[in-house]
This record gives sequence, C-alpha cells and structure tokens, in this order.
Amino acid sequence: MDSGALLPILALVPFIGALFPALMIRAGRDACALMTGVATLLAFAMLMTMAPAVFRGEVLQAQIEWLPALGLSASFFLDGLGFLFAGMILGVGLLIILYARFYLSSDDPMGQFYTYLLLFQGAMLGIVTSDNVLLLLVFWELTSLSSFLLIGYWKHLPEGRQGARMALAVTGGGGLALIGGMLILGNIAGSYDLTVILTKGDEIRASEWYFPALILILLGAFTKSAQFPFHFWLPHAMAAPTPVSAYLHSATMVKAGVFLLARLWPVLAGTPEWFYIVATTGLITMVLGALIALFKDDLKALLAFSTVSHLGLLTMLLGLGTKFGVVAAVFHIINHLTFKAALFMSAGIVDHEAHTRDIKRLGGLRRLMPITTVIACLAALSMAGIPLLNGFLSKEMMLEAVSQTEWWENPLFVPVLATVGALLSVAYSFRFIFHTFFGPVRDDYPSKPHDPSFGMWAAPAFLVVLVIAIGLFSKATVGPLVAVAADAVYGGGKAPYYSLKIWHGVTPALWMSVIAVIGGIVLMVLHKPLAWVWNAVPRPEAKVIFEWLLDRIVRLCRAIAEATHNGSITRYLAIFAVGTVALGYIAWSGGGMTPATRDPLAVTPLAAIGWLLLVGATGYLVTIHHNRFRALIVISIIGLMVSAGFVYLSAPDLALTQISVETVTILLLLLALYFLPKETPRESPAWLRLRDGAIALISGGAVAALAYAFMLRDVSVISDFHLANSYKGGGGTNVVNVILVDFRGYDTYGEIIVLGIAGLTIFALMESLLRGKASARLRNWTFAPNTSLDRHPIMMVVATRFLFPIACLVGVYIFLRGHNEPGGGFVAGLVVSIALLMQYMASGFAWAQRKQTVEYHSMIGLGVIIAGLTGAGAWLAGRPFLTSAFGYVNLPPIEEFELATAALFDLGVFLAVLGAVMLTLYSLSRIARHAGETVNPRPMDYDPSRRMRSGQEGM
Amino acid sequence: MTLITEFVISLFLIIGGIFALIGSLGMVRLRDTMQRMHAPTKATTLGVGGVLIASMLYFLLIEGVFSYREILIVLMLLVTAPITANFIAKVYIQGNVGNDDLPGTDAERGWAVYDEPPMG
Amino acid sequence: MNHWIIAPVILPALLAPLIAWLMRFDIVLARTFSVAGTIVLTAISIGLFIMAADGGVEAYRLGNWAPPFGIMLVLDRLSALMLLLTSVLALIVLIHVIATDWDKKGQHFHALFQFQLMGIYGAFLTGDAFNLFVFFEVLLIASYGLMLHGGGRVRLKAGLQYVVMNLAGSTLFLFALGTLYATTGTLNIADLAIKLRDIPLEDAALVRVAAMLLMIVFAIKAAIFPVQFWLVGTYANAPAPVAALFAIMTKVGAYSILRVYTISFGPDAAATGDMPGMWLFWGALVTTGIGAIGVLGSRRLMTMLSFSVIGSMGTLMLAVSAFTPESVVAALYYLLHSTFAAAALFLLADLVVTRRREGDVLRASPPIVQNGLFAVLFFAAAIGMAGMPPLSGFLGKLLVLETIRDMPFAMWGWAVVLIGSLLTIVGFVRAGSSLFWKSTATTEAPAEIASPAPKVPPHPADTLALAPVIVALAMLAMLSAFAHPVSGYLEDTAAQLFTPNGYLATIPETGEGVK
Amino acid sequence: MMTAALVFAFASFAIGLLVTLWRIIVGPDPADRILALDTMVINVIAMILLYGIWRGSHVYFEAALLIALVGFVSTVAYCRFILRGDIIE
Amino acid sequence: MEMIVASSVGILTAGGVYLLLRQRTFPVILGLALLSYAVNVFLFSSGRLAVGLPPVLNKYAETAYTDPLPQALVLTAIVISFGMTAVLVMIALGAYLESAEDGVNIDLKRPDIDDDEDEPTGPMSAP
Amino acid sequence: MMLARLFPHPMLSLTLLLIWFALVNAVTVGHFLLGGFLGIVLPIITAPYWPGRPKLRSPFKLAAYVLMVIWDIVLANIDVAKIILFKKPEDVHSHWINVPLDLTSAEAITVLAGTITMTPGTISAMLSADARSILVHCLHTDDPDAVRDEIKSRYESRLKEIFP
Ligand code: NA
Ligand code: NA
Repeated sequence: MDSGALLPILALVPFIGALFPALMIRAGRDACALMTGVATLLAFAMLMTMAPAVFRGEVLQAQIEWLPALGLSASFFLDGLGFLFAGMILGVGLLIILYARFYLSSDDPMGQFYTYLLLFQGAMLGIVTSDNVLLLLVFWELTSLSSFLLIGYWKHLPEGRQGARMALAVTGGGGLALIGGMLILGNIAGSYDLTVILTKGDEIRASEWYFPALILILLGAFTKSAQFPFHFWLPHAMAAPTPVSAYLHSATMVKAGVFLLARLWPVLAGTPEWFYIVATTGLITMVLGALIALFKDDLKALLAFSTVSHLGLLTMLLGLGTKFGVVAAVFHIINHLTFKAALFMSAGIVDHEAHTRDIKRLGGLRRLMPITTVIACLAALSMAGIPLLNGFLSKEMMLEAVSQTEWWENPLFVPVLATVGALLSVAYSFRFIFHTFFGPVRDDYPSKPHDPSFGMWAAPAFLVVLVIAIGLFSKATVGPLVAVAADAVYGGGKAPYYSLKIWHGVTPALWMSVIAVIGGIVLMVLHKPLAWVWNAVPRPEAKVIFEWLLDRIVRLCRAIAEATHNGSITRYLAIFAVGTVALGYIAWSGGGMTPATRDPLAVTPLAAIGWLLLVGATGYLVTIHHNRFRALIVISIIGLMVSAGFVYLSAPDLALTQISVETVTILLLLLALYFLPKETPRESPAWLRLRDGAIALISGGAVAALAYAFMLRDVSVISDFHLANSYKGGGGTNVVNVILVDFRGYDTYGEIIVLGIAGLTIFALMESLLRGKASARLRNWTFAPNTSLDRHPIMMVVATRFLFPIACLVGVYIFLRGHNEPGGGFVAGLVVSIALLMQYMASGFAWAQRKQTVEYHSMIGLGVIIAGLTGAGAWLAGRPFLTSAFGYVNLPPIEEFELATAALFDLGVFLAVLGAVMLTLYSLSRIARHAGETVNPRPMDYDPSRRMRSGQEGM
Repeated sequence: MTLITEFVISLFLIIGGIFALIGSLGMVRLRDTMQRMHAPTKATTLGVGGVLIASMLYFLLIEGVFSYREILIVLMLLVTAPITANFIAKVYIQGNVGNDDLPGTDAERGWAVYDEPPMG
Repeated sequence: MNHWIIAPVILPALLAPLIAWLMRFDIVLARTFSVAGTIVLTAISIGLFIMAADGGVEAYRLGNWAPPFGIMLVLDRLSALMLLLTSVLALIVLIHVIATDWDKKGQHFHALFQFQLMGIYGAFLTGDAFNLFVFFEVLLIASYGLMLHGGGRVRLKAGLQYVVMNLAGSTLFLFALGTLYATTGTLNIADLAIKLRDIPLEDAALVRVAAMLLMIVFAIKAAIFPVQFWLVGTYANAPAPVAALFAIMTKVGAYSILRVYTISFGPDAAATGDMPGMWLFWGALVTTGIGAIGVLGSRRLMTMLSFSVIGSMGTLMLAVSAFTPESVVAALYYLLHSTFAAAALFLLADLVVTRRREGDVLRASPPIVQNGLFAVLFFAAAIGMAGMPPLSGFLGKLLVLETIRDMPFAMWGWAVVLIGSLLTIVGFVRAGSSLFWKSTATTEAPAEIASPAPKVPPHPADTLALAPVIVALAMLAMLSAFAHPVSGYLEDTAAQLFTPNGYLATIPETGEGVK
Repeated sequence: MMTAALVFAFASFAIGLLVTLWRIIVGPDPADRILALDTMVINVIAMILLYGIWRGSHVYFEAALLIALVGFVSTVAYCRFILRGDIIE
Repeated sequence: MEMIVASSVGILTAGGVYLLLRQRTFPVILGLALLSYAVNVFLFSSGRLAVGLPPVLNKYAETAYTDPLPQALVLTAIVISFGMTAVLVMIALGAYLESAEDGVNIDLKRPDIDDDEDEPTGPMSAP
Repeated sequence: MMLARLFPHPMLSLTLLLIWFALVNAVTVGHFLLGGFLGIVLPIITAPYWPGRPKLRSPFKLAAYVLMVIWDIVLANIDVAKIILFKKPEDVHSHWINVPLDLTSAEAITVLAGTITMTPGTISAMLSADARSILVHCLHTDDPDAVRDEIKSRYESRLKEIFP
C-alpha cells in the first residue's frame, strides 16, 4: 500500500513536468530537453521502486475521491500489465526525448513539443494505471487530444493539419463509443472500479447488455489501435515529426487499444462474439496492413502499415481467447516496441540526412551511413521474424497459437492467413532493408547523407541491443516481465505452458515460419512487377473515403442547420405557435375536467354591441393591415372597446391604463410610421396565408376554449385576503392600487424599472443610429411633397395652452386619488405625458424642448431611485423592503387626510413613466430632426397680434 | 323618486339619444365628407350633453349628491371639437380640394394648408 | 428577517439609474462604479452562498406581507448557487468589456449591465410565479439594450427577431400565469405546490395546460426544441461579451424549469406527474442533436458558438428531464460548466475576431498577433465546450449520461449525446484549424485582394483583456479538480429541491398575513 | 320610465357606434375615418356615462374624462400624420 | 358573458397570431399589440367575470367585489408590454433605417461565405 | 412684476381651482388650499408654454357670450337635424365661405372659429396663413354672404369687445 501511494504522483509527474518546457523555453533548447528528461526519469525511477512488489505478484492501489456522485474516483492500481506498459511508456519516452533533441530543427518551437510530449506521456501513463474505468476514459481522451497536438505540430503542413484532425475524429469518436461501453460495463458490475469489474466476468458475459458493451468498447479499442476498417488514420498521422511517430504510433498510443483488450480480457474474452469479432478483425488487419506496407514507397508509410499489421496481430492473439494467445501477445508487445521504435528512428535519421524518405530515391546508404544501416537492418530482420532476433520468437508463438485455431469449423482459415501475414511481413522488411541500404550508391540524393551524431543514433542503437538481447536471452531478460504481465491479463490461475526458447523442435509453427520466410523473399524479388499490378488495380482509398464522408457529413449538417435556422423568424414563430397548441392539447388531454360550477353571466345587448365592434374591427384590421395608417385607426377601435369592456366588467383602473397606454403607443407608432413604408406589400403566397390563417384560428380557438373552461369553474383565491386587508393594512380602498403599491409593490418596482430600461435602450439605440449607416440615409431623406404648410396651427396652439395645465391638473388628481379610487402614479404619468405630447404636437418639439427644464434621464433615474429608496426606507424600521406605512393627519380646519409611504413610491412610478415616455419621444424626434426636417421654431405659425404690433410700428 | 324627477331625467336621456341618432343618420345619409362632418361635430356632442345633464340630475336628485364634474367632460368636448373638426377639414381639403377650388382669402396670404405664414 | 437577501436586487437597481443619470458622460466614473458594484454583488453572493449552505430555506417577505399574499424572496441552496454563478460571470464579462472598450461603442452600457444583473438576480431569488414574469421582463429588456449595443444593420435585425420572439414568449408566459391563477387561485411557487395536492388528475386538465405552457415559456429561454431557433441569430450577432453574459440567460430558463417542476409541479404531484419530464426529454434530445449538427455545419465562428450553446442546453436539459436528485446534480454541474465554457468561448472569440481580417468567417486569414496564445486558449475552451477531459465538460457529460440511464428512452439520449460530442469535437477542430493553424500557413496575404484593414489594429491583447478568458477557463479546470466538493454541494441542493419541506414551510400554516 | 329612457339612450349610442364602425370601414377618405373614430370615442364616452347612471356609480367618471382627453390627442395625431407626416415637429 | 369574453380573447389572439406571422415589422408589431390585448383580457378573466363590482372598497357597506388580483397583474402586464412595444418600435425603425427594408427575416445562410477546406477534394477523386 | 410671475394667468388659476373642486367633487377648506396651490403652481410650471398674457377686457361679457353660444348650439343642432332628417341629400347645398377677420388676438380667433364650428350649419375649416381670413364650410345655404355677415356681426363684433 505504501508504494501504491506513489501511483497518483507517478501519474501526475508528467503533467507537472509539462509545465516546465512550456515556461522555460527561453532558457534554451537543451534545458527544455533536460527538464523533460528529468521528469520522465523521475517517473521511471518511481515506477522502478514499485517493481519488486509487482514482480512479487502484488497489486498496488491508491484511491482518491474525485466525483463520488458519478462513481468516478482518482483510483490507480499497478499490476503486471500496467507495469509493462508504464515501463514501455517511460522507457521509450526517455529515448524519444533524447532523439528529438537532435532531430528537431532550430526553427521548431521545442518548448511546445516537449510540453505536448509530456502531456501525452502523462495521459498514457494514466490509462495504464487507472483503477477506475471513468478515470481511464479521462486519460483515454487526453491521449487523443495530446496526440492531436503532436500530429499537428507542424501546422504549416496541410497534411499535418488533416492528419491531426483525422486522428482526432477517429480516435476521439472511438473514445466516445468507449464511454458508452464503459458506462454499461460499470452498470452491470455495479462499480466503475476496474478491480471490481475484473471480478465480475461471469455476470458481465451473461448480461443482456454484454453485446452492446462489447461493441462499444471494441469501437474504442479498434479505432485507437488502427484496426480495420479504422486503420486509415494511422498512416496519415505520419505527418507528425518522426519522434512522434516512433513514440505514439509504434510504441505507445496505438497500443492503448491493445492494452484495453488485454485489460478487459478477463471479463470480455472467451465468448464466441469476442472471438469472431476480435480475432477476425485482427487477422484482416494483419494481412491487409502487411499487404499495403509492401507497396509503400515512403519509409514512414511502410512502417506505419507494418505497425497496423502488427497491431492486427496483437489483436488477433488476444481475440483467440486463450491464455497462450495472451502470453504471445504480451511478448510480442515488447518485441514490437523494440524493433519498431528503432525502425522509425532509423527512418527518421534517413529522412533527416538524405532529406527524403522515398524508397525510390534511396538505396546504397550502407556505405554512406553504416551505423544507421546496422541498426535499421537488425531491427528490420527482427520485424521479419528472422531467428536469433526477438521478433522471431514472438512470431513463432503467434503461429503456434493460431495453428490449432478453428474458424467457423474451418481449421485452415486462420493458420493460412496468419502465415500469409507473416510472409508479407518478411517481404516488406526485406524490401525496407535492400531498397534503402543496399544497391548502388546514388548521386542524386536531395542531400548528401552521412551518419548523424551519436545523440541521434544512440536511442535506436539501444533498442537494437534489446532486440538482440531478448532474441538471444529471452527468458533471462523479459521472462519474468512476460510472466507477470500475462498473469495480470488472464487474471491468475494456472499459467499455460510456454517457452521462450529459440528452438522448439519441428512444429507446425516452424513450417509456417519457413514458408513465410521463403515466400517473403520470393515476393521481394518479384516486387517490381507486383508493384506495377498493385498500382494498376483500382482500390478504395480510405483517406479519400474518409474525407469524402466527412465532407458529406459537414455539408449535410450545414444543410440541416442552415435550413432550420435560416433566420426566418416568421417560421420560428409559426412552429412556436403550433407546438404550443399541440403540447397544450396533449397536456389537457392527460387530465380530466369536472363539470362547470358557475352559471354564466347574462349577455346584455350592450356587451353584444361591444363584442360586435371588437370582432368587426379585428377582422377588418386583419384584412386591411397592408394599409398601415388605416390599420392604426382600427387598432384604436380595438383599444377603445377593450377599455370599455374593462369598464363594463368592473375594472376601472384597467380601463384608465389601457386607454392611455394605447394612445401613447399609437402616437409612437405614428412617429415611427413617418419613416417607415406606408404600405405592407403582399408577399405571402395564398397557401401561406391560408396556413397562417389556420394556425391563427387554431391558436385563437385554443385560447378561447381555455378561458371559457376556467371562467365557468370556481377556485378559492388568495385575493380574499387582499380585499380584507387593503384598507386595514394598506390604508387604501382601491384594492387594485393597494396591491400594486403595497401587497405586490415589488412587481411594480420591477415594472417601472422595465420602463426605465426601455427609455435608456431607446435613447442608446437612437444615439447609435445617428452615428451609423442610418445617419447617412437620414441626411438624404426626401420628405414627402404636398404636405400641409401649417405646422403649428393657431387654434391648436391656443387650445393646448389652455388644456395643458388642465390636463396636468387631471394628472395630479388621478395621482392623488389612486390609493382610494381608480388611478395612480402610472396613469397619472401617462396623462401628463399625453399632455406634454399634445403640447409638442401643437408647437413642435424644437420649441417645446427649449422650454423644457427637467431632463428625462434624470426623471427616470429619480423615479427609480425614489421608488427604491422608499422601499428601502422600511429597513430603518427594521422591516422588509417595501413595507408601507401610513397615517391620518388631522389639522383643523382642514379635514383629515392620509399620508402614506405608498404615495411616495407611486411618485417614483409617476416620474419613471413620464421620463421613459418622454425620452422615447425625444429619441424619435431627434431622428426626425437629424433627417434635416425644416422646423418652424416659433410656437405658432403666425401670431396675428404681431400684425397689430408691426402695424403700429409702421404708423 | 318622484315622477317629475324621473320624467326630467328621462327627457334628457331621450334628447341625448335622439341627437345621437341624428348624428349617426347624418354620417350615413350625407353625401360628401365635409357635409358629414356637420353631423357628429354638433349632434353627437349635443347628444353627450344631454346624457351629461341627465347624469348630473340623476346623481343630484336620486343619489342626493351634487356634482358638476360631468361639466368637465362637456367642457373638454366643447373645447376640442372645433379643433378636431378643423384638423379633419384640413385633411379632407388637402386630399380632395385644390387651392383653386376654394374661395380666395382676400388677404396677402393664401389658405394655411397651401401657403407659408408670413415671416417675422 | 435577513435584509441581505434582497441586496442583490436593490443594489444594482439603485446603482444603474445613478450611472445612467449622473455618470453618463464620464466613462471612467461609470466603469469604476460598475466594477465596484459588481464586486460588492459578488461579495454579497458569496455571503448568501455561505448562508444558504447550512441547508436552511430563508424567505424574505416583501412589504412584510405573509406569503402567499405578498411576494416573497427565497434563498435556498439553488438560488444562492445561481446568484454566485451570475456574479462571477458578470465580473469576468465586465472586465473584458472594459479591457476591450466595448462599453464605449454605445450609450448606457453600464446602466443596462447593472439592470441586467438586477433582473437575473431577481429571477433567481423570487418565490412568486408572477414576479418571476416581471423579472424575466426586466432581464429581457435590459438584454435587448445590451444585445443592440453598438448598433449595426445585422445586429439590429437580429435584435428585432430576438425581441419579437421574446415578446411572443412573454405573451405566452401571461397566458400560462392566467391559467395558473384561474385553476389554483395562487401565484406563490410554494403555495402552488400545496394547492396542487388537492387537485386530482380527474380535475387537472386545465392546470396541466398551465404547467405545459409554463414549460414552453421556460424552454424558450433555455433554447429547447422547438423554440430554440431564435438563439443562433441572436447570439451570433450580439456583441461577443454580451453573448458571453447571455450564457447565464439560458440558464435562467433551466433554473426556472428546475425550480417550478421540482417545487410546484414536482414529480409527486398527481395532477402533472411525469408529464413535464417526458416532454422535456424529447425536446432536449433534439436540441442536443441540433446543437451538434450546427457546430459542425457552421461557417461562422459566432454561429458555431451559438450552436454549441444550444447543444449544451440540450445536454443540460436531458439531465433535468429525469427529475431525480441525481439528475439534478448532473444538470447543475453541467450548468455551472457550460456557463463558463460558453463565456470563455465568446470572450475569446471577441479577442480573435476583432483581430482577424476575415472576422469570424471560418476561412484562412493572415495570422494575428499572439496567434499561438489564442490557439492554446481556443483549444482549451473548445475542449471545455466539447466535453473532453480534463476540463469539467467531460465529467458533466458523464454525469448526464449516468443519470439518464434509467429513463425509458435513455439509449436515445446516450446515442445523441455521444454522437453529438463527436460532431462537436470535429466541428471545433475544423474551426480551430481554420482560425489558427491555417492562418500560420498563409503568412503572406494574397496581395491581389484589396482586403479591408482589420477593424482593430492588430495590437496584442494585454493582460486585462486576456484575464477574463483565462479565469473562465480556470473555472472549468477548478470545477473539474474540485468535483468532489462541488458535487457535494449540488447533492445537498438537489436534496433540498426534492424534499421541499423547508421551501413549503415558508407559507405560514395559519394563512394569516402579518404586518 | 327611466329604465326605458336609459335603454333608448343606450340603443341610440350603440347604433352610433355601429355606424361609425361602418364609416371607418367604407371610408372613403382618411378624413371620414378619422372623423368616424373621433365620433366613436364620443359615443363611448356617452355610453360610459350612461353606464354610470345605470350602475348608480361615479367610479367610471374618470374613464370618460380620460377618454375625452386621449381621444382628442389621438385624433389630432392622426390628422397631423396625414397633413404633415411627422406628428411632432 | 363568459362566451363573449372568451371568444373576444380568441379572436384577438387569432388576429394577433396571423399578423405576427407576416413578414414585415409593422404588421408584426400590430400583431403583438393584438396579442397583448388578448392576453390582458385573458389574464383579467382569470379572476372570473363580474359586472358592477369594482374592487374599490365601500367603507360603509358590506358588498361583494370582483377579484382585484388579476386586475393588478394585468396593470403590470400592460405597463411592461408598453415598454417592450416602445423598444420594439424603435428597433424596427432602426433596422429599417439601417438596411432600407423592413422585413423581419434575415438570411442567416450568408451565401457570401464559401466553404474553405484544406484541399477542395471532390468525392472519390484519387489523391 | 412679482405678482405677474406668481400668477402668469390669473384666470387660468381660477379655472383650475374650479376644475379641482369639480374633480374632487367637494368644496372643503382642504381642497380649497390644495386646489389653490395647484392653481398657482401649475400655471407657473406651464408658463413657458404659454408666453405672453392674453388680455381679457371683460370677463362678464365673455360669460354672456358663452351663454349665447350655448343657446346657439342647441338651435344649431335643431337646424342640422332638420336638414339631415328631412332634406334629400342632393338638395343639400353646401358652400365654402371666406370670412375676412378683423380680430388680431390668437385667442379671439380661436374662440371665433370654435363658435363657428359649434353653431348653425357651419364649420370653420381653415385659417389663412396670415390669420386674416377664415374658411367656413356651410352645410346648407342659398345665400353665403348672409352667413358671412351674420358671423361677423353676431360673433366677431362681440369678441372684438372681449379680446382687445
Ligand atoms: Na375629440
Ligand atoms: Na357651426
């Protein structure tokens, strides 16, 4: 347990280490590389301290709560399998760090590179040490992200960008499938802890959810490990710098899928589904990858497809579902790592030195770069499975594992295909060797190649040493590791018999191996004609299909998104209306209705007349709405009828408010209509009008039915309290007003703020209009001809001078009586606004504005603040916001009168309303004046008394 | 409530109603807009006047409350009716009657709709 | 009675008119007061958050009238959480606005901003359905002003649509409230729950209509199918920092649904039962899909981000639709996450778009200054929004998937969320590639195109301009790192919603008002 | 008797309302429509006063007064719109 | 009477919805105005109907009153919708002045923005 | 001067007080004070919109004039009613009449125009741009000059005495 506590730190080290290269790039490239190396070395050292325990067969664990609501914990565990992979990740990591230091050119941002590399390393380390499948998912997706950054590292290359995107799309997508699979798995097992899940193999395999989970998990694993048909991304990821290819695409990331198969082997393997899907996929991938590799001229592409092939091999081995297959897989994982990383680095060296990796332009390098040649050839021979090298050993084990395997009762299918795979592997390995390093020295290399500095070849050389060492002394070198890792995979029990010796005697596997080598050599010799045939035969190109598919998907998405969100608010609203009615109906039909409890009120002729007018006006409005001015006149009728209806139905306050609001609204609309087109064109086709009519009627019908239904049913309401307490507790007899300024004064407070904001918004909008494009349009405004020439008619002016103070008086009256009778601050504010509007209409805005002493901004501000402070005043008495107080004053000879804080609050309402309306008006008028309208600055067109005065002067 | 009271109130109500009807009839019967304007500006206003007097009498004689507040409405209508009539007439003239179809002003300036006011 | 509860409403309501009235010609003064006010609001929010954390439900009786007769404010864990979220977001956005001089592009920015906050706080605090309407209107009308800030042809048109849509929505809100009052006789959210107990299913047709209409109203705000269409045009054409602030506006819809359909129309109410959840599920499902499709299909960055907001709302509401304590935890976690993710993206987009020659059109453009830095930030923000680890989106997504597991059509939910994530990732990757990588490739601008000069001279973004984005991203990281304590608070919050004894106890037993 | 008179008055003004609506619909001139609307407002005022008599209540007086005021203002506005386009110069 | 009010609400709603679905700002504003009337009456009617019982207390008599609460709510709604309408009118005017047309719809497709891929690859074209 | 500032329009102040009594429907000390206060304050506040102080020579003559006009209105309506009820529409002979004005006060001209509109068969349609003429529409007459002369003698002459 003690050493287990190191695990979280181990997983964190690379992430913390990643900060250094990013932050200290100014300290120099060596420092960067050094810090990266130190971080990796530190992690490696920590891992090694845990080695003894692991080799003793212990499972190290550590657990930190993270998101218990989800069952996600930062739990880590380390067993043989994890140890094997962690060792590979950190060990190869060290080599890659060294190699990259020399490989990257001075133009490349090295700090970035090492940061990404460490991020990736940490993610990988996390995958292999996670004891919680959700945590594993976290790291899984992190590898996709960090590899995206690494592949796209050379962002100036379009292939880099494309390759990175493709890799992320495929592996990220697989990761999402994996999420689904893991969640199902966790559900079946009742825990997301791997150590728990691994004990529930029987339950999982028996579950009805086994198959979906299997498919989803395999999608994750296969995409990551580039299994057919998801293999295509891997070669394109080769646009990455070679250190990345060597690290991610041979040694570590692509093995994450294989790791997952191995990790979940105890719970998922052993079923026919597993066998047929996994083994078959692996087999196909192995053969297909090898075949393509044979005909690739790009060294890295060749290696990439060979990697695909070997990953297929590993997958197939795990798919067999036998313990022996597991051992072979584990062993081959190690071997593949050693030779393939060495090969990638060698290819990188060739590329680095010769400035090309095209086999067709290479050859004869053995004389120019002997060290590289030795390294590369040994590694390639191992890849080909030539004896004395480690590749041979695991290939033999593979062939032995498959030699007894029946596939759909066919005993030959698997062994034959496996042999073909091995044969192809021999062929491309030899091609790699001979076409690159052997043959005559050429004089047309893009750059004269020679062996690189030690720093660059040290890492591959070290790996090749391992290749030989394992090949010769497998048991001594990796025997315990294979044992402990394989044991971790199949979860204990009796180990199968296996031997890591070079000579097993004459077995079927040996024969298969011999056939492979001979056949491979033959193929290599025949490469030229075969390549001609290969290139002549058309075949689907995975990348093109992928790009095409993605392009189609993007286009489809674009088509859907743009067709649905096309900016037609008309359609949005139609959908809204239909949807609302439909959902409302569904809701209604889900419940019952008891019979009506109220008798309907009698319909008086008076009401019927009002109804007739309302209906007639509405219908008329809809028919003639194209004539905008006339539509406004008709709207007036509707407003008038609604107000009259409120009078009739005992709502005098509503009537007052409705009629005054309606008037102000119409004035605003008239002001706006001055600049707007006077006609609405008929642009909807008949069917659309019909459709809209249908929607309208359905909506109207629904609303009417709803209102009718509830009006005939009684319910007990809270407002009985308001009626009972209005006078007692609120000091007013107009209950509606007391509700507004007291019971629900907070609503009113919000309401005046709405008005205030409206004023500010309108003002701000006007200001921005006068500075924008509209400004130019306004300046070029042509005013309609044939307008009347009297702007401020004498009669209107005189009448207004008389009516204005009276209207203000009425406003004061309505304000003061609001608490006890219909009225109040809001209506009063509107009345005074209307009075001012009347004044403005009479003498013009310019003149009236000059006489204006109070500023409208201030009025709004003052109103809102007065209302707010009145409400807050209650705090002084320790009462909540808006608690009202009132009292009666008796000062003879004046009759007793009431003073209420509610009145002060109402004053705030009054001011805010007045300010907002007038600010709006002011804004609209400024637009008109900006348009260059000629203004008569005098209050009346012509004051006849002037005539007398001037006449007198004349005399 | 005495018969006389009721009779007086009813009388004013009926007078109001009759003038309202006449106003409506005028709006229907008369041929052109200017002619039609005569009906509501006078008849309907007087009709409302009748109702107002009835209302005042009603509250005075039956509810026992003297109020002359209804007069405010009459005042309002009396003050505003000429103005609105004036405006509506101008709307009609501007749209339908040319300057030449009107009698001359016998003054320096033409009719207000068609001529600018004197400066100064 | 604790008067601090109303402070988040009153403070901006007093500050805003002062700014509009006295400081409208002095931007420095307006900025100072706006920032100071927002900081104080944040402090108050923290205080209230701590107060609510002890599990009590505190009611504030406005006008000293007992609920349900007067209006009450309610401070519980949920409202405190939303307040705090709003405050932090507001501070982040405000700093960005000041750093980028957005507030100078029109009149009254700070006044409208404060009013906007007031409306949002009011909506989160109120315990009254009609008052919720009022504060919806406050926050909406302020948002109209902010949305139109700076003007311009397209923005005005988009603003027009935004206003029309919301006016239609407000109308529906009133229809819903009318039906609600007509069928229950009350408006108080807690009292509704009590009244609803007495309405059997046989008599519930009308109240069910009210519940459904309310749901649609909130769905408009939360941008749930079929009333999500408006969002794209609005967000894509709003000033970017305003779009960032709007990240909380969709959450107001989500909050309202959470509040009303757990307290008033809870899953236990016989009248409505599981109706809200059932319909919300399908709406959310389609929304998630639409969001993902739009992200992949967008040609403009701002459109893409808008679609990503839609997608995140769909995912969030999927979790809500289960209406279980666990699903509410998931929803709230995702809510916190998606708020900051959207804010980070929009703020970053603002910094990038104003520097690019091609604006927010996703095609190659000469590289901008600090290309690498912006690329890194975009990558992080995209990871956040697309729900990739290590940021909180991944955990949020897992939580959502986990909690909808037992719903009848959960597999559909899973499929849509997961496939949607893939589309989103690919979409963001393509966008980032166009914005940052390809620009590096086309260093030399095509000379033959007489390109208009960038709107803003390509000066580097200073620390003040970068800080908000970085802070927003840091919030994602912290949500992820501190998932345990966060989810702990959320679990308590959900528990409070599903055992609303405390909330219902705000209604006095006697039903007698005190004064 | 008074009830009958009241009904008669109601009916008379109701007919007035219908006639004005008809006039608004048939026009033909904007002046006709504005005039009809103005008359309609006066008719409504009369009906509100009649309603006050019928209910014996003063509560409706303010509505009538206010309608008289706003009716005037909106009539002037409609006219000014036709005459000058901009109702406030 | 209930039928009268309900049908009025319905007709106002229908007219409002129809105008709301027009393609120019002005009819849309008119439609919203109609809807606002409709919803005000609807909300008002949630207090049920009563003739001649205004909720103005008579200090000296015990009488019945109609429900005052919906009236207060409607008042608030009227005021708010007034503010909203004013803003909408201004925005509509602004949009018209800026763009010289008064449609409510915009073309979000923006055909001026072309696709911009790394390589314009036709379907199945060989690399 | 001080008084003029305090009472820019004394008649208006009085009118406002009377209107206040009408509005509150009560004549009490309190309302006298309140109405009086408003009667003083409102004219002061609104004074900027009513520059100049219209001269009113004789308020009593104005009252007499008003009573005469009200009586005329009643008669006018009966006249118009007769025309509407009993005349065939095609027999209604309408005329435009130009009435030259001697009045020079805006208030006086307004009152005259209002009077014309409210009294027998005439509507004042428009002023001339220099307010020297008034255009009158006569519903039915066969002698337009007589109508013009009656307006001038019956109303304008009286108004000349009231408004100097
Ligand atoms: Na009038
Ligand atoms: Na006359």
